[in-house]
Amino acid sequence: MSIDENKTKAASAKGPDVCPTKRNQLDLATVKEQIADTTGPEYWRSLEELAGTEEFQEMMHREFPKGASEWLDDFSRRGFLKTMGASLALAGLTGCTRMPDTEIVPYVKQPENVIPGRPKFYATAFTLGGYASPILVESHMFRPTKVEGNPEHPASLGGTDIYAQASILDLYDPDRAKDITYLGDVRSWPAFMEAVKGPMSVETRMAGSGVRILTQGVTSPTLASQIKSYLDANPQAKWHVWEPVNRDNVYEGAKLAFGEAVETRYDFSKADVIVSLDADFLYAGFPGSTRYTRDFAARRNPDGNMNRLYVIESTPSSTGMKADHRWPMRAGEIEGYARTLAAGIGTGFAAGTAGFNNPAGGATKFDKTVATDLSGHRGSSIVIAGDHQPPSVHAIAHAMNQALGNVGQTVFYSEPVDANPVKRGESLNALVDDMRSGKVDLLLILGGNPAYDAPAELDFASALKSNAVETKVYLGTHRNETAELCQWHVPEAHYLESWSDARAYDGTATIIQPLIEPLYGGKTAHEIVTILAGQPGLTGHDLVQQYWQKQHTGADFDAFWRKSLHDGWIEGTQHAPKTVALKSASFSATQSMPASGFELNFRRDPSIYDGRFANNGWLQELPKPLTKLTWDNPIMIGPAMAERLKLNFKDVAELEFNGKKVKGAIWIQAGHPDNSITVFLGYGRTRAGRIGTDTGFDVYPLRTSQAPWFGDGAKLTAVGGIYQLASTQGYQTMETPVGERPLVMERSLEEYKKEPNFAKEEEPAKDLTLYKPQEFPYEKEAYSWGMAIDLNSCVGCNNCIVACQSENNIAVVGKEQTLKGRHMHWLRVDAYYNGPRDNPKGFFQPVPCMQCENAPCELVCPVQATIHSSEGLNDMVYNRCVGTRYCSNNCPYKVRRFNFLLFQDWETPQFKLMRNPDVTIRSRGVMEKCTYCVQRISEHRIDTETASVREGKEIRIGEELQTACQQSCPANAIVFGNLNDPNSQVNKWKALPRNYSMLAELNTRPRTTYLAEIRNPNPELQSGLQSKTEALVPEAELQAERT
Amino acid sequence: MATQTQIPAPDRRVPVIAPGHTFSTITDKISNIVLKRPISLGWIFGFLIVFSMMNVLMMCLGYLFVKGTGIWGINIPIGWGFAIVNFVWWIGIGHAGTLISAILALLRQTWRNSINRFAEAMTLFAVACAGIFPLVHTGRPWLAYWLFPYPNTMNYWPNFRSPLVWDVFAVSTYLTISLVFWFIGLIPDLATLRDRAENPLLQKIYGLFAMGWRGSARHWHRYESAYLLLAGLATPLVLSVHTVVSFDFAVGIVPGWHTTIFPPYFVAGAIYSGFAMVLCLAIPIRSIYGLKDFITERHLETSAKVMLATGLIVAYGYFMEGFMGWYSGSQFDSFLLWNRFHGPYKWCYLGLLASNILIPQVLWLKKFRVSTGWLWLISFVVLVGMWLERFIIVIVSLSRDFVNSSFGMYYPTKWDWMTFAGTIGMFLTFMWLFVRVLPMISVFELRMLLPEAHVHENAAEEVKP
Amino acid sequence: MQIFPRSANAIARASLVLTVVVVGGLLSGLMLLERTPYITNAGIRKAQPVPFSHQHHVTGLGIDCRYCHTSVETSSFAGIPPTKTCMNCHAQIWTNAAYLEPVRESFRSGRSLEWTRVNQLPNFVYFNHSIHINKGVGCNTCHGPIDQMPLVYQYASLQMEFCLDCHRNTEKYIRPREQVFNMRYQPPSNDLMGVHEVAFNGKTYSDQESLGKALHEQYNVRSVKDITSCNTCHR
Amino acid sequence: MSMTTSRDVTVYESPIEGSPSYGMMAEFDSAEELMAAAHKTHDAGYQKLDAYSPFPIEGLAEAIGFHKNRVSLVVLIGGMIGGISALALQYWVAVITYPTNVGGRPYFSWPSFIIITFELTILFGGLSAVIGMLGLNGLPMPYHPVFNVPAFAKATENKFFLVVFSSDPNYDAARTKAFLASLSPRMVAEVPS
Repeated sequence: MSIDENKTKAASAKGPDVCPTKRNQLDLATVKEQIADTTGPEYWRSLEELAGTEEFQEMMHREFPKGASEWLDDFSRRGFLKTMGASLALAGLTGCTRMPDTEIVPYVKQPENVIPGRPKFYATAFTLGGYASPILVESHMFRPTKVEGNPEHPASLGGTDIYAQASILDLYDPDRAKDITYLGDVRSWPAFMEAVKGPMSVETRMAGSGVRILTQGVTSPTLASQIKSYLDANPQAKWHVWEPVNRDNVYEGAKLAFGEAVETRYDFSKADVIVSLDADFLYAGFPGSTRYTRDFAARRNPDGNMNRLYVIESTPSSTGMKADHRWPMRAGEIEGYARTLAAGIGTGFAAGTAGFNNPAGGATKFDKTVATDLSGHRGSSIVIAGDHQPPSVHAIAHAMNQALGNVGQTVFYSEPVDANPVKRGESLNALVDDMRSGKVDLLLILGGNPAYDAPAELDFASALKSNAVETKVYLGTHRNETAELCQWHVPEAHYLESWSDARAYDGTATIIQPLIEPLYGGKTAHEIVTILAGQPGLTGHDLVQQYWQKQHTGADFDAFWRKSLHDGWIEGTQHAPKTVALKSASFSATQSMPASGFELNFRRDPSIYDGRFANNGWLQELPKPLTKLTWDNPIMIGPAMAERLKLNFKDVAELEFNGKKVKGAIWIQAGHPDNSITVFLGYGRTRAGRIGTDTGFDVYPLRTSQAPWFGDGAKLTAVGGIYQLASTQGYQTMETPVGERPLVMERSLEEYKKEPNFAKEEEPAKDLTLYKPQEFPYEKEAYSWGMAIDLNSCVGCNNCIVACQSENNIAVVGKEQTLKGRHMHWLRVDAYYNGPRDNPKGFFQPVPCMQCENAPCELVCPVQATIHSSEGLNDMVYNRCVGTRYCSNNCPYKVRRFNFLLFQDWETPQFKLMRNPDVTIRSRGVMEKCTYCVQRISEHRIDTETASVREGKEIRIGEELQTACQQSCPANAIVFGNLNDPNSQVNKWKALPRNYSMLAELNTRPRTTYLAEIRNPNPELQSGLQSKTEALVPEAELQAERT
Repeated sequence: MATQTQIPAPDRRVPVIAPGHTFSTITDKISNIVLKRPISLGWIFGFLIVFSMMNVLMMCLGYLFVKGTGIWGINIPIGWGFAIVNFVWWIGIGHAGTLISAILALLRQTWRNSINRFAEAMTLFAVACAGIFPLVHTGRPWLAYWLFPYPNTMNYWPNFRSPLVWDVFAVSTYLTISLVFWFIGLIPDLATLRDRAENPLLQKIYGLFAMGWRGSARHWHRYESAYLLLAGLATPLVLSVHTVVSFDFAVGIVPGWHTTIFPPYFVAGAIYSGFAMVLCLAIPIRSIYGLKDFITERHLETSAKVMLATGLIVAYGYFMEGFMGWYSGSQFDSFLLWNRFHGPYKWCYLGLLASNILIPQVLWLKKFRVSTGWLWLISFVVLVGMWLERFIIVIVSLSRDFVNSSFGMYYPTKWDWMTFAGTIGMFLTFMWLFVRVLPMISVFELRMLLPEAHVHENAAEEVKP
Repeated sequence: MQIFPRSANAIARASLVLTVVVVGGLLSGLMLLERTPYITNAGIRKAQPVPFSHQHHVTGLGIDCRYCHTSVETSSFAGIPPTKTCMNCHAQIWTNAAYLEPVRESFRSGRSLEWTRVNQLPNFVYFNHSIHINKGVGCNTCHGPIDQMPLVYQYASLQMEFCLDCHRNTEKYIRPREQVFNMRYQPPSNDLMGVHEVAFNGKTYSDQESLGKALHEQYNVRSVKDITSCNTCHR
Repeated sequence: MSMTTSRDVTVYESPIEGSPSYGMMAEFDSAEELMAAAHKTHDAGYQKLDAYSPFPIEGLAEAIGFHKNRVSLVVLIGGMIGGISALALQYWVAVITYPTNVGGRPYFSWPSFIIITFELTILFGGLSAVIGMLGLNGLPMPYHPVFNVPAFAKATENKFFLVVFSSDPNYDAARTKAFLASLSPRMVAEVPS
């Protein structure tokens, strides 16, 4: 595999702009030499052999301290002499740095249809909470390097979510468990099978009464059927399911409404009016969010039939920021509102008992108008309830959708996608009871991390630690909190290493195929269960194929199998909509109305979900959509409340709930409901790995099955002191004391209709220059590249950031450096708030390099390291850069990023495998920035040029060329293309009246322009939002001075 | 005959140097400092201090090369920190010398004869300190030679549109010219030292650098025209250097940088700080080495007046910035103004106004101009103020530019401070050595200040029989 | 008093001149060094596990480049033949030549031959074989008389100026695509040595000038300022 | 050597009999006297003579018949070379050898090129002034016959000297010595070469 020239580029490290490889130490280059000569599976066997060797162990377990930033200060690791050596070696004239000889290692027998140096794509699926995100994975010579959405698949249509994008980093995570261990000692796979065979045989005699299987949410038909068949054989055995971020409320709500658990699925493309009751359906983690975002965004076109979104929410979310009308409301009050609303549209409901506090002045006014709006759009509206709202709210939502005749139009019901839709809380509860009462002899924990994230009152960890359970087997990718408490830990294979299958939110099944042999010989749940079923030796591939063989009715299974693999989904597996009848019309209120104290909300973390991604540097450093915080979870409260409690940003406060206490840092979030606190799950891990351990604070101790999502009676007290929170955004309002800056242009729909080109700023005339205006005839070129970003579609999902990071080998710098303002994201999504601080309007603005035609950065670079290409790209030549940072100073958009220290990890071999071989890896002291993914442009150009020469006719690059951000965008908010092609999408967009360039008055003439944001507020309710009474707290100032 | 020999010095005001001096007394007094005066404990002690400070600098640079510029407080948006602030500050200080020796020479300001020598020395050392920063502030200093146009295998060249390249040429030119200017001035005095030194080694050393100067009339003739031409060339040069430095900012589009007033007010500021530094050095030196006869109160007072004048120009500069902020109507500029008075760095700006504009106004009063204590204090305050000015221009402007989301803050690290202190150490180290090994006042130019140095036109006839 | 001897004058002046000479010499020395094989590796043969002779295989046996370098027309990377390719023939001929033992060993054991890379570019340069081949840049334009090389060495300096020289005057170098793999190809010439014509598209050309133009037309080679833009080679 | 207290001239014998003499040196106390003496000597028809003083004296060079010096010409040429080559280099780089699109600025962005042109003009001009001056003065010349006269050490402090070179057609050791002595110098000495 190492004959790929390009890859050696990425992997090896030499030449002026790179850091030296350790010659003395075994690095990947050497590993390759030793293993490259074998092909396919053999290759990896030899890796395992190699893994035995001492220096390989040393390399794999090379100590590097927690927290990316600290790597950089660790002298022992990036040794003084070595770095000096670098400087010296590079100190000569460039030409004078001699290149050491390197090897080229060809195959012995070249595998079929492999062209060295050309990537291939394979379809597979990433799962979160069981739900599959269908994806295509780019593979460079058998190394998966990039995740893309699967354009064919109804659940993706080319879009992805941040978790899928970042999962590639998990595959190469050097902290992954590498050996099967028994009480910490390394064991072999056969040894493990031996060890469990004993207890198994006993159990099978007792019909498996002592066997418990604990899984996460499972949608894999194969795995489900495996487990089920085992349970059929051993009726006494039990299958428990636990997901900390679960959809119990959804299924319970459905039961409440229809008497059976059904999956609810929405079609936002047909919805004119949408009412979200605390549902963040536009952000990753909400099943179907990718598809929902696509459909929702498509309906935000102000020139078409634009939809209207009402959001009533207890925690500011990106969905709320996109709303036309948004009301912050304590979670507990939302049911009351829902009832009133339901009453309003005549579902025979009694209006909400206790009056919820109502920002828009007068309950009557605002819920009546919403009700009228809904009733006005029968069959073309959606009422959607959030996962963390109690079942009754879901039931009410169902009732409303029924009453509005949306069912079958915009709302569909179907079989649960989850293979075992038991109530997670209860299921785990039952298991813990059994464990304590000694009923459990063999516990198989297949994935998940219950020891960390189980409800506090169950105290799962202690139950697991106690010897009540004889044999505890944990299958997991990391040696985490749970693994520590089980005797057996079997490394779990990453999904990119395994055969399996999974269902998307609509039930469509995808076959998960491996792109690489397990790096550390990981095993899948399938393989573990085969041992139970007494059929060891069956590979995941066999199992999956056998299962679908059974399902497949038609002839020619091979064709079916190959097609399914190729397409990434299996024909006709989508769950058919089923009709369900509403049982009753009134549901007892579950939540009592707010009592004393504050309301406490638990939310999944926008970046690291329930904590499972804690060791993923990309996600840790991904600015959370609203706060732009990285590496930490705050205690989030509203401005008014902060004022009353005299709390300020970064103040350390103690949070008390159910008698348990935790300490955390305060973040004041504009638009957060009053008397309410939000905390985020997933932080404070104790055994996450070198990245994730000891970041933020753990709130699981406060979380019980009684109040999994919110509860009353929380206390918040300042304990003094400050804890630094690393936010990547300086200033979260466009307001300045001397007026608002025209960064994001926004109008209401009717204002837009009156004055469509309101956003245009007049650019200075072209000949307004000291020079004889010299035109660079871009229009005469075959291509001139440009980009347009539709602020109306953008939902701030952060996908583009992670996609860009993955595509362009962007480094993770760690909290310390982020605090200093040195994060490296080439593309950032700015979040601005405008208007009253208690309920402001929110704006998202993705900012890549503007590729200005009159680029201020180029003018000042002393060495011409950044200059214009003939096609209007603002090229950045890393190997020419001497690092004066002048360009960044002179960039009005501040999109340039600088390697202040050696941010790239040059030594961890896994990362060398992961990197995109087509993009130079930047060394210390080099400026970098967005280049419109010029590597993709080049490759497409070379292919088309070659083709045109061969076929003797001109072939041009078309819309198939997409930048990484554009490709991953679920909202289709980014369009990139050829400005010289009159039919290109980007030209169409730039022709729109609401197209404008940021800071046009500076005459930089950006190639990246924006489509202004248009809101569609209900004319009856204008007052609620349009008022710009009191400006926001300039957050940056507060943060700035508080260090 | 006696009557005609009473030819008054061309300058009819108070004589520049105290009366009662002859060629030999002047020569003795100054050359003895170098040749005869024993090295005092104080000198050694002071030297140890400043020398160790200089080594701090070396340490900082070593660590910088190993780790990268990340050891400083810089970030995005504030890509330039102390390095550039110090660079501009030192370059500014480096203006007094050449100004005094060149411009005042052209203006026939004979009083400059007693201070030009060490003012020039100071210039050299200041520029040397300044020169360090443009090199080491780069991310990859070992490639900084790419800023020079040399025949390279890449067929690729510097960007002559970039102010940084202009800097390279301007600063290196300034350094070279100042150096030769200073050296030319030294030649006759080196000859004096050569002829007065007893130690044969010293004789050889001084003799080597004196290049065999023997005071021939022909030589003096060429010497003077060369000196005059150099002065003529150095005058536009000294004005251009800080103009070019100001282009680093004026060419940029950052609010607070992008302004046409920078060149004049940078130059004025440079002279301002330059004279402040001259006074800070002259006042102690003249008392320590008993040179009050040569560096008289008149020198101090005149320098004080120059400071006052340039200070007012600088004040005008600040005022115009403010005015344009308001008058331009550009909201970015008016926010800049607001930010300076109310932003997180407001104390720097207020401090700047105080120390550069308010306090120096006392120089209107003679009392302060002639009291060495006060004068030294004020000069020091001005030096601080001018450093703050560069801090405001470089850092505060960058911290709040166009896009609100990218506002940032700059917190200097210990390395920032140590590097700054280190350059001061280096500067003083050079100064320390200079006063011991070279005549810190131009001897032959002082001789010319004596009445008997001026030959009566018709002297020839006088002695005819 | 006289401090220096008479000779001092001569010495003084000489030393000044010398300083200038030495400094100048050093600088220009560096410039030259940059261009020597010591730095560029041009013309340096590197030890290989098997003394493979292109001369023998190409000139002697007339094997086409693409027989071994299979992906040269389709990929950035020309491709290094797997041992299998060698064995295609060497299973029959020279089956017990000692110096071929490594090849047979490799085939038996499945362990790759490890060749030493000869033409090596810095890792920030993205060279793509396919586009050059398809636009009519001959193998030996960069690789030199490879068909004459018993042991392969790097022909050109492969420094930026070398690449630029061609990217700035492509018409001086390109040839008809069917001639790309022709190691004996002579560009058209018309001089004292006589007329040498090259046929292309039914026309014959006797000077590279006009041939180059015609090829430019045909292969629509991008303009100089296009292919001297940085991102052509650097990303 | 014998010194006298009074102002009457001390006359030294040439140190070594018959050794080739470089010239005859007279020492004076003041610039005035030197100036006068210089005038007289020149009027007396001596062409090859030189005067030495611890500081430049206005008109002294003219007095010994030295009028024009070419330093300024050298500077002019140097400056022009500097300026032209600077502009040429920038033009060649920006327009001819590798024209690049830098922020949409024209290839020949002459306003930007002024600065370096100016700087190099100054640099070359300044350097040629120094080199020109030293070169024309024939410096460095650590060894020079005049240094052989011990009293000449004062030439860089407070004494003034006049030397008539032996290369002068009218030079005659005895007569010249007498003539110089007539100018009431502090002393007259023969300068051994």
